[in-house]
Amino acid sequence: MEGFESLHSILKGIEVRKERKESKGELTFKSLDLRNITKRFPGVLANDNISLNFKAGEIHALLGENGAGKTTLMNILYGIYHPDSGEIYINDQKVDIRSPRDAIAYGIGMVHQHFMLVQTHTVGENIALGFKDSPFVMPTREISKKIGDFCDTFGLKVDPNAKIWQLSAGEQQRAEIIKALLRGAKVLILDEPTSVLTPQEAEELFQIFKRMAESGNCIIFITHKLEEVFKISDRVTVLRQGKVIATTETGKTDKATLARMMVGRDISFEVQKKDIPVGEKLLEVNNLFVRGDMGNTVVKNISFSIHRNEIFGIAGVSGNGQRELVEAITGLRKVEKGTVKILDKETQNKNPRDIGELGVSHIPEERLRFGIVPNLPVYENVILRDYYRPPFSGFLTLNINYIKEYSKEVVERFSVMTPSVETTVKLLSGGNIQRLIIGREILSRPDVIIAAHPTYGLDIAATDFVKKLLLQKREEGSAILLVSEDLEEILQLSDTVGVMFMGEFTGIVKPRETSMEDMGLMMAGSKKWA
Amino acid sequence: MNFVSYITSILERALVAGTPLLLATVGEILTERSGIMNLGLEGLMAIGAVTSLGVILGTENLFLGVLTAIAVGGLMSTIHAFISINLRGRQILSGLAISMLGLGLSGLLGRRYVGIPLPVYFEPIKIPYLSRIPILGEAVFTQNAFFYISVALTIIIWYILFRTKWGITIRSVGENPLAADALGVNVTKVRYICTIIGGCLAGLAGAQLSLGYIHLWIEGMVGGRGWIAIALTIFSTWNPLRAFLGSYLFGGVYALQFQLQGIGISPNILLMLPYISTLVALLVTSGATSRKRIGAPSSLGEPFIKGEK
Amino acid sequence: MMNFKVEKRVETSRFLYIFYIGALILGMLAASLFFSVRGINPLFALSKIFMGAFGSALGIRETIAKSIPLMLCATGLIIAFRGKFWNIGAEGQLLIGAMFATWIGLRFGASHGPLFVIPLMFLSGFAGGALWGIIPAVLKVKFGVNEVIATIMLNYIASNLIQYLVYGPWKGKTHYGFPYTDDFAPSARLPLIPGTRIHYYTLIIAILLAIATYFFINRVKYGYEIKVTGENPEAARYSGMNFLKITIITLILSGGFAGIAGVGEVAGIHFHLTYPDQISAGYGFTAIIIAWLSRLNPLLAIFVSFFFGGILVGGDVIQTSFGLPAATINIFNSLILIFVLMGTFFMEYRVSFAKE
Amino acid sequence: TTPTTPTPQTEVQEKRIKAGFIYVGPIGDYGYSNAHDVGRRYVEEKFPWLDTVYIESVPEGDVERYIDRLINDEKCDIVFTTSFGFMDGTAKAAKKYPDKVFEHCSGYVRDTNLGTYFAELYQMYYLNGLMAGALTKSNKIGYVAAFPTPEVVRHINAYALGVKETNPDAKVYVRWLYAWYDPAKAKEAAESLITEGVDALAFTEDSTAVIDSGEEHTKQGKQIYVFSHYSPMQKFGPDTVVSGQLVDWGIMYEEILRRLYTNTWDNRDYWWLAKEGACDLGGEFGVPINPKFESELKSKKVKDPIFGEISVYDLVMKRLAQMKEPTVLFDPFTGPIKDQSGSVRIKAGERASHDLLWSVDWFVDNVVGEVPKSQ
Ligand SMILES: Nc1ncnc2c1ncn2[C@@H]1O[C@H](COP(=O)(O)OP(=O)(O)OP(=O)(O)O)[C@@H](O)[C@H]1O
Ligand SMILES: Nc1ncnc2c1ncn2[C@@H]1O[C@H](COP(=O)(O)OP(=O)(O)OP(=O)(O)O)[C@@H](O)[C@H]1O
Ligand SMILES: [Mg+2]
Ligand SMILES: [Mg+2]
Repeated sequence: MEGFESLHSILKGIEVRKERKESKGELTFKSLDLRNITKRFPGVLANDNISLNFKAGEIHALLGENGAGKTTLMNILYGIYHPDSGEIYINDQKVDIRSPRDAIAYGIGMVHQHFMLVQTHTVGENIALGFKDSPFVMPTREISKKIGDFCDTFGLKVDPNAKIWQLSAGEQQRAEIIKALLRGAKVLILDEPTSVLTPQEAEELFQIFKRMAESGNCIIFITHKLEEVFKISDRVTVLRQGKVIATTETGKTDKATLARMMVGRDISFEVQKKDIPVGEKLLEVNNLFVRGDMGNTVVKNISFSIHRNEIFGIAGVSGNGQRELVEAITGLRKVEKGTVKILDKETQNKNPRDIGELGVSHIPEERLRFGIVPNLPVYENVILRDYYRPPFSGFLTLNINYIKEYSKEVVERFSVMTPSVETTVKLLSGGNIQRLIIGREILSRPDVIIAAHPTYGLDIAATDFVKKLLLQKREEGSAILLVSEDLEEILQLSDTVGVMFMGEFTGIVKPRETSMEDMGLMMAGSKKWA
Repeated sequence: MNFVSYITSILERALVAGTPLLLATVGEILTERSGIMNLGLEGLMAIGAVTSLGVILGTENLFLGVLTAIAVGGLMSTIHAFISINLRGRQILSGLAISMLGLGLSGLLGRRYVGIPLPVYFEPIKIPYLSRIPILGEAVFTQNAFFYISVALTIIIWYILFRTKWGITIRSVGENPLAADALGVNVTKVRYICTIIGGCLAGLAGAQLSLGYIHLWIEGMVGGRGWIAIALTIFSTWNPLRAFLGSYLFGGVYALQFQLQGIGISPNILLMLPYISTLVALLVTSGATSRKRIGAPSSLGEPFIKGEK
Repeated sequence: MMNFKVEKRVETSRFLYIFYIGALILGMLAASLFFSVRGINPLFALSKIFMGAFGSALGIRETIAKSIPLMLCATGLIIAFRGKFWNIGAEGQLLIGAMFATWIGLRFGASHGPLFVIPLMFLSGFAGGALWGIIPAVLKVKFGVNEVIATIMLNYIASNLIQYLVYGPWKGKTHYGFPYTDDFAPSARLPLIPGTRIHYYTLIIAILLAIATYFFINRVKYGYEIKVTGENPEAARYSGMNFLKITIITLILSGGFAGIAGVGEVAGIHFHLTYPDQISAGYGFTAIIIAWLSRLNPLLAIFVSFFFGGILVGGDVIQTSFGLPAATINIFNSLILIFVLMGTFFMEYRVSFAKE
Repeated sequence: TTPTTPTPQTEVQEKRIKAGFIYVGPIGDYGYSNAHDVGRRYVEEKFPWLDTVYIESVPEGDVERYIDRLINDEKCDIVFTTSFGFMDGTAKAAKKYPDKVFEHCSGYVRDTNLGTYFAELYQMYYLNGLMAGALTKSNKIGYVAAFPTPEVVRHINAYALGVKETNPDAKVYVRWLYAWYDPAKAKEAAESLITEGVDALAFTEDSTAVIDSGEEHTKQGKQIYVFSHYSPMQKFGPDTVVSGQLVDWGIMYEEILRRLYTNTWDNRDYWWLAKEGACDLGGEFGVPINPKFESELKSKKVKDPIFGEISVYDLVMKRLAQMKEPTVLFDPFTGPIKDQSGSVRIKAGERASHDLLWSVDWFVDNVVGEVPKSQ
């Protein structure tokens, strides 16, 4: 039990600390080996007899579909999970990593897939947490200085006194990275660190990785973006269904091979977008103003419209009002001023249900927060938006049998990997949760689709699936609002793009007529376009 | 009636009646800052009151009495810690259970002591010079040891929480145990320590009731103070310094109910006053805190489960 | 070195209730250990308690009478707890229900027949409890006020309110200035099963409500809404559920049921309103344990209420035969709760020992 | 409960009686239930043929069930129920068990096998009032009152009548606690009265909290005069307790049980006062007035229409003696007595009837405060 575990780790901690003292002379890190790691979760074999080797001085990419077991493996390495069997060796010495404390003591650092930040604390406080070399009293003062120095040397920008919740996702990601880097890890694990960074920010980060690797550290880097793999990694390992498929030198492989290894079949990266004329206007936003959580206006005078057979993309670094815009359109947030018209009906400040009834589906940005009820089974999540109406329920009662049948259909059509529809949703992997939400939404209200970051955190197959689905819906006559930070995705899918900066559109453009560079500038707010 | 003496008296009574609230509230703040909600204060205070009194009736040693109350409070809250931390039980229920257990045990143990006045208790200490300052000095510097101790403890705990590394650790554990764990903090240990210290303080608050305030034991003596302390925890927005304000305000309300009877306000309304004002206080703070994002520690009441989704 | 491994169970098997029942039994044994402090054999003490409650016609009759308010309060609490609304206020809701019913009983009892008065008393009692439930619901949803504290404070306020009434404006003419309202006229009294104190109308209502609640929370749309709002209010908002409305309905039912329990106590047991400690012997609190022990299943709550009614009744022997104070029953209840919380852990988690 | 071991007797089966006592509160308090239990222990000690059993903290609505237990399981021959709220239950039980005897304290319902009994204190409060009026320097006198029941109102009135007699200028200030037993409230109420300028206090609350307050202030140099309540409490405030009221239920239980034993029991109503010895003056048995205050009371003289100029000390003693006479020579509730509005409630020369005292809901004219009114 927890208590015994902790007792154990206290004892262990003493040993480790001793070891650390002894090794103060700095044992140089040479290699790290995972041998025959197996980890089983109720119902899934997350890691199946995995053996892997990481070397000093390399950047090692880990690839794999959603649910392949990447995060689990890294969590084991970092001491968050304990493997059912298998061993870890550092410099060919067997080590026992039972908690992050042990891992840290061995010089392992980790940037987690989901931010491990205390939202209400400042960046400084987050970094001071558990940080050995800070004074007992007023630790943040010292830390702030360190952060400043660090930022100067590496060219990362973060205000140590800002509270985390005030930061954009990208800034939070930077804070996470600084947290790990400041600790001077010799093995640094990064679990999808670039998914919320702008291309420029990602580039800066890669430079840091390179420098770290050059000075003899090891970087383990998980991503779903193949370009990044080729850009910086020395070696790449592909996992599928908990097993290692292969480890190769990056230079000796190519995108298609890696993709095939990940998915087990060939994938085309081409998305076929047909030219079709747009239909009638379905969604119209006029001079919209919306307030944010802090009470200040974060959406300022936004106007646009979307027609049938049209995808309208909103590009921009997150935190520039996109979330509030989407929430205002879907009825989750009050509109301060302006109108939203759906199918010619004014819908601002209407209830999400009334808006949904008009045929508006919403794939929310924060899927765990809004999109599902984690503790309820799959089938009860499938009806989250429709439970109240026939055929899901009668006048008073729910039609459980019908609901289950319908859920099975959703699960099948959208290839949600789940043991059954009775499985608690929180046990599904992120990608599968996303498939479930998309399936639920699109199936029952296809007229207007509001998709916020629909491919966030999805593997290539799933991303491919979502993109194709959106295009298919476009052809079938849906009007789609697509919000994404992935510029490439926006340009690939949208017919029209609005670029948002500080709550305003810095431009509404056609993707074909605009270069990536110009878009980047608009996203940074430096250029106004008519 | 002399207006100055009236004010002095109300102030003085407010501090006396507010001290047990302060002690319990600050303990609960510490506990909740680490993410554990201990609703057992009512019972912990009761058991603290009765054990300290029992020891004193036996030994006439005040120090031993206080120590016993602290130890028993800590011990009982360990049960709560075990259920909520190790067994991931519902903290609300576990807290209620502790509350009932404390009330039950104190009733059983205290039966022999009911109504027996104490031979020795904590007498007011007049601080030289300071106690002669009109109104404020007369009220503040003529209190018994519990008052001075509670003030010191409150400031110390505030300092630890907001100015030291421990504070960052405790608050992080309460906000995001996963993050703290990932940085090598022993979440279980931190939560145990905070819960136990919180229990100790509730025990001490109980000792104040029987040794420093009422000087005897009867069943039901705690009279809802444990619950008010929990409300004050929220009212203080989990900040010990604000607990001063809340505790003395409520101490004042408690004392004031009888002062106000004198001017003809219905005693029934006055008797409801502490409870109504608790609701009003919560109403006011809850609105304000949710706007300013100084609400409850985010993981309050949630078990931390390593490696579980 | 021994290692513990704790894993969440995926399978749910009825077999796991073994842990639950085991915990229950252990809890009672632990509680009865307190008797050995007094030199009483704990098993003997337990058997005395159970004989006291279930061993005689007299005991069973009393046990049933006691289980009526418990069942109603527990059923109401189950609804609230399913929505994660921590209603600790059944006690106050019961009192206000009793107060409303008393008003009807005094006002119409003498002038109208039972066919009119009795249903009206039940309705008004329900309304009173519901009103006392709506307050914390609104405070929570509209103003973010913590419901645990709000309901506890409302218990105190309800109790003071009753006290005010029975010592003041409602003080009866026939009780020589003692804090009782006048006694209800016969048409405002619930019929009893002859020779007992079982006001069977309330009993029937309690059982029917428990059954109805079972269907309500498992089959009816509202039940689903309560679950979703409880589990994830944000998702409820996203789905367009009206959080305020659902919470209020939840608390109308939760408080209303407790209010009905209050009607039973004044119209079936006391026949007048008097000070609060007499109207309810902590039923609202005991019901929290019952709701939990029933694993929020109202059908189970019927039986668990009976069991706890028995503990309350059998608990007399703690005093009469063993000379322990009445507060001892609190120890009993709390230890049962503590052990059941422990048992729940073993139901939900698999603990295995691994040798390394 | 320790049942007395019967002395082994080989000859005739000696007649034994088992008495059950049902208390409304815990016996450990310094007040009501405790006083009854002192009485129970007294008779158990006294009569070798008596066994007793008691139950404390009984909720009033549940009394029937407890009576059932006492009769069926504990085989009691007589059951004493000691709270007004037990009345209905006791009456029902009396019907149910016609061959057992019941005694209900403080009620008014009687039956062939159900009697009533009560020890009444108002005379003592009156005597306390005499002393309070004499001792006060501020002419403000306080009363910390539990609940506005007729019993408490009666006591406040008696106390105020005493005050009026020795100090017509003094007023009696009342604070309601709405609790029989809440030392914290009692303490704060006492403190609030003291802040208001009161320097003499009587109370009905079952703890020593008021005395505690008085003692603390007295120690700090501000003399407060307190009158202890129900049980001997003088030892907890030797510098502050002047006198008080004492109850002796033991002699009532003795009387009732002896009658039962000798088959002379009847369902009479015992309403016992000083004359019968059910109550007495003092903060300690045998000490009617704390010697510490004797001289002060002796030096204070008042004019009495009958006794002429007389020290308050002597007046108190004389009145006490008068009230203990077989035919009571003096009763505090002798007219003319006016209520707060000035209307005469008891005409000159008349003594208040039992029924008037039993249901009094108004204050005499020198009381400041209000009795909650029923509508
Ligand atoms: N704590 C847990 N309890 C139960 N199942 C889990 C847990 N953590 C992960 N899983 C399951 O284990 C499998 C591997 O999950 P993991 O998070 O390692 O995948 P991943 O490769 O990181 O996927 P993604 O790309 O979506 O992040 C998935 O099926 C997931 O649902
Ligand atoms: N002292 C307190 N401080 C803050 N909140 C409190 C306190 N006491 C009770 N609460 C309330 O308890 C409720 C939350 O309880 P809690 O989160 O423990 O429920 P839970 O059943 O554990 O939920 P979940 O299953 O989602 O974990 C909230 O409404 C919270 O406001
Ligand atoms: Mg992952
Ligand atoms: Mg929770």
